[in-house]
Amino acid sequence: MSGVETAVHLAVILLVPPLLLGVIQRTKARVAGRRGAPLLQPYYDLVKLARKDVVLSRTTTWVFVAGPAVGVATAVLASLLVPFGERVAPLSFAGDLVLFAYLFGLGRFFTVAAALDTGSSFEGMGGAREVTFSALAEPALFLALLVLVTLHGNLSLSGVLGEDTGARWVTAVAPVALASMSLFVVLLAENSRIPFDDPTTHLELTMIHEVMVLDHSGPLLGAVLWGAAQKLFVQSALLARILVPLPDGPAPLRWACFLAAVLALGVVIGMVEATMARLRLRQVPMLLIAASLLSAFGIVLLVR
Amino acid sequence: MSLLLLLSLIPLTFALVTFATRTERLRPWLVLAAAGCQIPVVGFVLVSRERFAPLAGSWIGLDPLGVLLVGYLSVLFLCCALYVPPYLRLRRERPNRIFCTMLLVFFGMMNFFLVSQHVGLMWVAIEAMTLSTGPLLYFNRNRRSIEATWKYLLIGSVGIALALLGSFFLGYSALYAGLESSLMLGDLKLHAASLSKPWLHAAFVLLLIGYGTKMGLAPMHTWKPDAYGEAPGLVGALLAGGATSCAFVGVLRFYSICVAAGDAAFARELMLGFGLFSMAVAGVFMVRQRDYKRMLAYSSVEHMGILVLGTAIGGAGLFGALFHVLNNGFAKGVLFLSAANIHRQFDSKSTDEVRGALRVMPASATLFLLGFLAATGAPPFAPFLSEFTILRAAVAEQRFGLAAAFLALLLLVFIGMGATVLTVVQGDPPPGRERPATERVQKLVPIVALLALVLLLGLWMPQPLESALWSATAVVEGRP
Amino acid sequence: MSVVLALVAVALAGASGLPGLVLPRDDAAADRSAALLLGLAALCGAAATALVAVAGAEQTLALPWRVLGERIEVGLDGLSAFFLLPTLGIASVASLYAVAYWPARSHVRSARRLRLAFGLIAGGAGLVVIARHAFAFLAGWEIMALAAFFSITAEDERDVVRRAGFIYLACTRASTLALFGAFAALHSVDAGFALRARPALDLDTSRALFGLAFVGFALKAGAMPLHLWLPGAHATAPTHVSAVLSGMLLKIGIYGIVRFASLLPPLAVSDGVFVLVLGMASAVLGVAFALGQHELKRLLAYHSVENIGIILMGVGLALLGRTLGHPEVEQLGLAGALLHVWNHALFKALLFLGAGSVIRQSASGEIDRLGGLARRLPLTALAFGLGAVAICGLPPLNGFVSELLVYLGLLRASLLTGGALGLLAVSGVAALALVGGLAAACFVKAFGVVFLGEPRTAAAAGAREAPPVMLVAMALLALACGVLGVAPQLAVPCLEAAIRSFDPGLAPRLRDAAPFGSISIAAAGLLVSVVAMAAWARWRRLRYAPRTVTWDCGYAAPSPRMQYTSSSFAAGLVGLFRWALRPQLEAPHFGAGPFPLPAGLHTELPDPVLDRLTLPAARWLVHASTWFRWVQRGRVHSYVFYILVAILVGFLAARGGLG
Amino acid sequence: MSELLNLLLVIVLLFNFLMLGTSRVRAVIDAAAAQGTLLGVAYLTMHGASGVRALALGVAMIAIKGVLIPRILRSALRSQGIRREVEPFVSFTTSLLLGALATGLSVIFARTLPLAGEDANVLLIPASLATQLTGFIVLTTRRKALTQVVGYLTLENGIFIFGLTLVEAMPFLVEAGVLLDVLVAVFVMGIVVDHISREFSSIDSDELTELRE
Repeated sequence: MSGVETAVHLAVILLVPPLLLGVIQRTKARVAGRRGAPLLQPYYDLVKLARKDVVLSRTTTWVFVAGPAVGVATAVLASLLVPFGERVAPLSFAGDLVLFAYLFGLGRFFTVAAALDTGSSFEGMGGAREVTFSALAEPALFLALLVLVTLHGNLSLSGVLGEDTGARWVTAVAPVALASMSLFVVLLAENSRIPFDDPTTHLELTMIHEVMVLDHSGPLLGAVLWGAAQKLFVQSALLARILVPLPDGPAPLRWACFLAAVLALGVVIGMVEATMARLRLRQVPMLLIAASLLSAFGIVLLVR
Repeated sequence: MSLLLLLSLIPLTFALVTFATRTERLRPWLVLAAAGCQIPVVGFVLVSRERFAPLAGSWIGLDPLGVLLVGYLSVLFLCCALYVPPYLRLRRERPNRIFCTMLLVFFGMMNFFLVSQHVGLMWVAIEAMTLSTGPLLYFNRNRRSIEATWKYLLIGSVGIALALLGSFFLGYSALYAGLESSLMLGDLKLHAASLSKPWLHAAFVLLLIGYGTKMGLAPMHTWKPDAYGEAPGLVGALLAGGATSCAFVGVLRFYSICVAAGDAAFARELMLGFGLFSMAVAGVFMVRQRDYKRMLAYSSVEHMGILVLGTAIGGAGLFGALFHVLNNGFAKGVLFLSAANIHRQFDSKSTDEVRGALRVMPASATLFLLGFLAATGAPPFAPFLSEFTILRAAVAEQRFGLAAAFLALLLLVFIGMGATVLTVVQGDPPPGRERPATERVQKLVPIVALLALVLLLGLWMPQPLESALWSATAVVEGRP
Repeated sequence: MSVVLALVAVALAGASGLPGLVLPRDDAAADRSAALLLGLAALCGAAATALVAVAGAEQTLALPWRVLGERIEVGLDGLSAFFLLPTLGIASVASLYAVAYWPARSHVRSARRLRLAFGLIAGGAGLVVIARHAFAFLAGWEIMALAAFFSITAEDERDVVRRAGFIYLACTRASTLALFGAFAALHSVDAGFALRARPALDLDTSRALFGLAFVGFALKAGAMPLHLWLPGAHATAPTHVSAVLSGMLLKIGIYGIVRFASLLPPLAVSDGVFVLVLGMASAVLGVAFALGQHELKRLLAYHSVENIGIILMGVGLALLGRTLGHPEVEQLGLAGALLHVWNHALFKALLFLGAGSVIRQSASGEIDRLGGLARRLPLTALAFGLGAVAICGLPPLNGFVSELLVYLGLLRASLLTGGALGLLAVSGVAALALVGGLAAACFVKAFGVVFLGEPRTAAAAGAREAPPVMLVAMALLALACGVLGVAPQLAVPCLEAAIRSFDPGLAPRLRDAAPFGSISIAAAGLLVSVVAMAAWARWRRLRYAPRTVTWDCGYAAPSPRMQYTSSSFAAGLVGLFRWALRPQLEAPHFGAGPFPLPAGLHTELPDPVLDRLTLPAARWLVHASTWFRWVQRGRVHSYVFYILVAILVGFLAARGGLG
Repeated sequence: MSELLNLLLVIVLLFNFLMLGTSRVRAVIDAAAAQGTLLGVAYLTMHGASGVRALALGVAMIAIKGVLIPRILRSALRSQGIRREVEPFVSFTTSLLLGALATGLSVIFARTLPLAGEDANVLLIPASLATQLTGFIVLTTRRKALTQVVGYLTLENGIFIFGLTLVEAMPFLVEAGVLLDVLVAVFVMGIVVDHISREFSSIDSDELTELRE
């Protein structure tokens, strides 16, 4: 790992995630037969929001501000654990996958707390849904990562997402496929994508993530969107590294390959969003538990 | 040897003097004086105990069991005697001549029992003990106390009668074997091996039931809740700590004959059965017990069960049982005397009317609570050590089922007793009784002394006491 | 030296209530002197722990005290020292808190008694930890247990308190009796009461011994099916006592399990599996039950069950590792369990103290009657928030470190063993992940509903910040949480000393096995971003940002009662665990007709072991025992008849001889 | 010698039946008194020749069991003004049958016992057992407290019969002490019965059931 690559890594996590959102939205529009917003629309939104003033609810405290900020901080920190284009992530140690999951937990804790800080029943409802689904998503995420851990005999993300990923596809296709499916479900659930949530809905009662940030405005709302995009990007990166083994070439090639893979995953997400309908809320847990079971099955296949 | 008779003669003399005394206020102090005079004599006897060891052909003597119990009894009686003057000062409406006299007679008879080395003499002493306690129970002179006295006398006498029959059987077992007929304990143990087994067995059954009635083993315990419930707390303490312990000594003496006869197995099984049954009965009747004095009676039943259980296990178990005699007696003293204070204050024995004692009389209630903890074997109080010793003896003998049953019953008893005790001491006092009582120091000193004894024995056992316990164990089990 | 220090510390702690006995009942000096003595005790204990961590070797001291001919010894090794520190530390912080929380002036009835008992809890627990002989151990154990009983029932005029106290008392006696059995069995092995290793013991005996001891200790620790006393006692005790119960008393149960295991040779695989599975069940069900609670302290109590479960998972791993010969699993499991003992002591005490200050300042512990307290008790809110983050195991606080160690142990175990054991370890990981998610849900609910939003009652609206002493006590704990979270290396010497005394054959190398450095980096990164965030907020002058109402979806008259309540918040998750929790739901009835009647929703979450199993069984037993009462119905005739029957039975029993 | 003893014992047994069959309390007391006297006589016939000590004891026995104790009981009876035992728990006929059964069983059971020398030939052991059982029957079936005292006395008498086999083993003092104890026991019980009748206005002991669970 070189200093340059760490800098690139930081630059990518700070700058690229909105592009992924743009790709997804564009894909959705295209599938629906619309032309869609420009790819860079999320960036425009962020800049616009950053320039606005903040208006706060009278009820709120520092927690309300902490929510979006922690969201960004944890997403960036979590990204440092995942190897993007490099071979080894900037921060890598045995058990870093636990930190990976728990960082998102921390972000969620503060997002939900910020929602409750407003005293609005809608935002409380959104928070309740968020924690309910994420409590189920957490084991699914862990089990999916455990498939990789078992497969590689290594306890760090950089270790399980190393060069031999491709080889593993050959030797243990079924477990890896199962884990990938499971991770994909977790990715959709954690990032409030269809079929779990609809980021474009306009009815508070049906929202999950969006309803929690109703009261955030200006730069705070910008931070929320930015952090959410980063989270999506990091988790997509994780999945992309599993699905698409990096070529054994020079650094620029690897990075390009990685970015292409992530954006391609964005296209897939967009396709899913465009073609699927939202699940009813009470079916969500079923799907998450099913995702856990997929990974568990993968582990059973490996351990036997 | 005649000095031994002094042990019972001192109290009896004082009893005479007390009976002859005309001043009501003097008599309680005479009781205390008797207890005080007894102490140096007991001290001397204990120090030079070898001189008083039972000789062949002598009716009285001080065997190791007697050594243990005589010392214990004098301490217990002293503590109870300390309680007599403040108690009777509160009961000025009652003439106390009979009460004080009989207290001393009772004490004298207990000592006489302990030094007797003749089966018949033991019987005479224990029957006299029973009879002398009748008036003590009837001190309150109301319907309930007369009923209790009646039941106590009748059941006690029937039990004692059976003990007499057992004593005769014991004699007959010698006679049948063609030995020179004798009811001397020494002779019986000497020739134990040649005693007629069937008669010996039958004798032991009857003696165990007879003396067990006095101990209050279930199912012969039926007099106990009534008597302890209606007697003044002081008498309850002496009965539960003194009379029952003497009866237990009786059982041990007959058991030691069985051991000497090489035929202890059946006696052990029998005691095991009675022990467990007593503990179980006590536990069952303690659950939801509203009357806290009756509860103490059942606790006594339980502890008698523990005593015979320990004896049945043998070895360290017997050691524990003997130790438990002391611990139980002192702990019961704490409980009965503090319960008496509470009873006096609230004028009721029922938990329906007695609540929040900690608020009204903090000292007595605290002592009652601590006494409960001590009696149920909470470390570091001494009953813990004795019960634990019995338990580990059971485990060492590989009797795991027995150990488990023992523990389960202890838990049952603790829960049952705890519910009642806590109802009494905790919470708010019933309406009209909230005013804090003035607690007289004289009525607390004896209780504190007893509690201190229980705690002290749990933390540190004097070497002489330990050797006395071991030699008593050895004598009962016929080991040198 | 160290053992003498420890002994002094224990004595100081035990005697901390004594000055109050001679001072007037309402004298605040009594509280201060107790806090001072306990503080001194904690300092002595800390010094002793430090000495052990540096010097390592075990020190024993034979006391001039003999019981039944046995010489009583005390000693201090790594394990003892490791538990001694939180025992005295938490007690001293809680007693500091009590100076303002339970002042003698306003609790004349109970203050003296409570102060005495409180010191005795710490003293008794300290004696347990340093005891090297069964009698001293049991004496300390019972002193601790009974003192805890008296502390729990400080407000014995309340029915619920007496009830909870009695259930506790029954349970603690059951556990003591189980320990009697265990020590009796230990004695039967080699006629010794000393707590020393018995490496030559055969497997069956060891297992039996461990089983007995485990029942006793787990009952005290409150592992899942044996937790029945825990929620009630924690909820009704004075809050600083709850903090000590949860922070320290439960841990003594864990100490017992670890100590007993260390005395025995390696147990069977199934024992480790059993402890691990019990820990998993305890963790998952504990947090699930916590979710459905309405009362802040009861909620915290169920979280103790959960955290004890996590600790037991670590212990189970350590046992498995020792049996299977995987030193890495052993040391990771044990280190995780032990560190979680410290951590849970810190953050749970912090949470309880926070809850206490909420209860004191707003006169209610009902979550749904609170709200908006962060604006009224800002420092308490900060402390409670930190505690909540820590207990959820979230970085950068201490809970994360110990959970990570347990995770690592599980992961290593799954890699090293494979097969059924590997799957078990994997399910352990999943369980821990689920627990993490549920705990976060539960605490975001507790924190959010209590401290955020609008106050739901007038009392909550009028609440003010807690007195400084209480805040200082909380700050101490919060600081410790932070320090252990950012620099867990500080605990390594103590941990390694403890692991060495658990298994002398193991040379622990925790720094290699666990990524403490990286944890520090990550935590530091988070801290930096917190600082950056605060700087940004200041720069943007967010404090002076224009204020308006919360978005109300167009409904013009919102009231605080319309906020999402804790019950509604948890309803989804409780619904998911309906099969295990079996909540009792009183559904709202709106009535027929065009105009709905006033209606309410009421949910109740009865404890499965206590309310559904133990109490009905106890009621049945009481009923059955009253049936026996007819035996003693006052007729002297029947009493004589019983004697006759006894004779017959006696003769029948002795028939062999008679015939 | 043993024929005389047997005759005495048969009479003792007959008094047992009288005690069980009559409803008059006075008659029950008399029967117990007669039994006591007969025991004294039996004692004298067995051991009277062996010395002054035995003679004195025999006389004392007759005096206490045959005269003093019955006198106490009779005076108690007079002061209470009762005459009959009404409605025992078990009817008189049934008690008689029970008594007969007990006697029969005693005789059969005594056969199976290992007895020394001449004891096997005399009725000593069966009579003892039967009398004890009679005492138990009275104790457990009669309502009046006074009758129960007599039951106790009968039990004691039965035990005394057994004691006749063992005179050598019992020192004089002990024997006297036993007698004295029995006397005092009955005396104390008499006092208690007296107090009961004052407190309860009857001596039906099944009224004495206030103390119960």
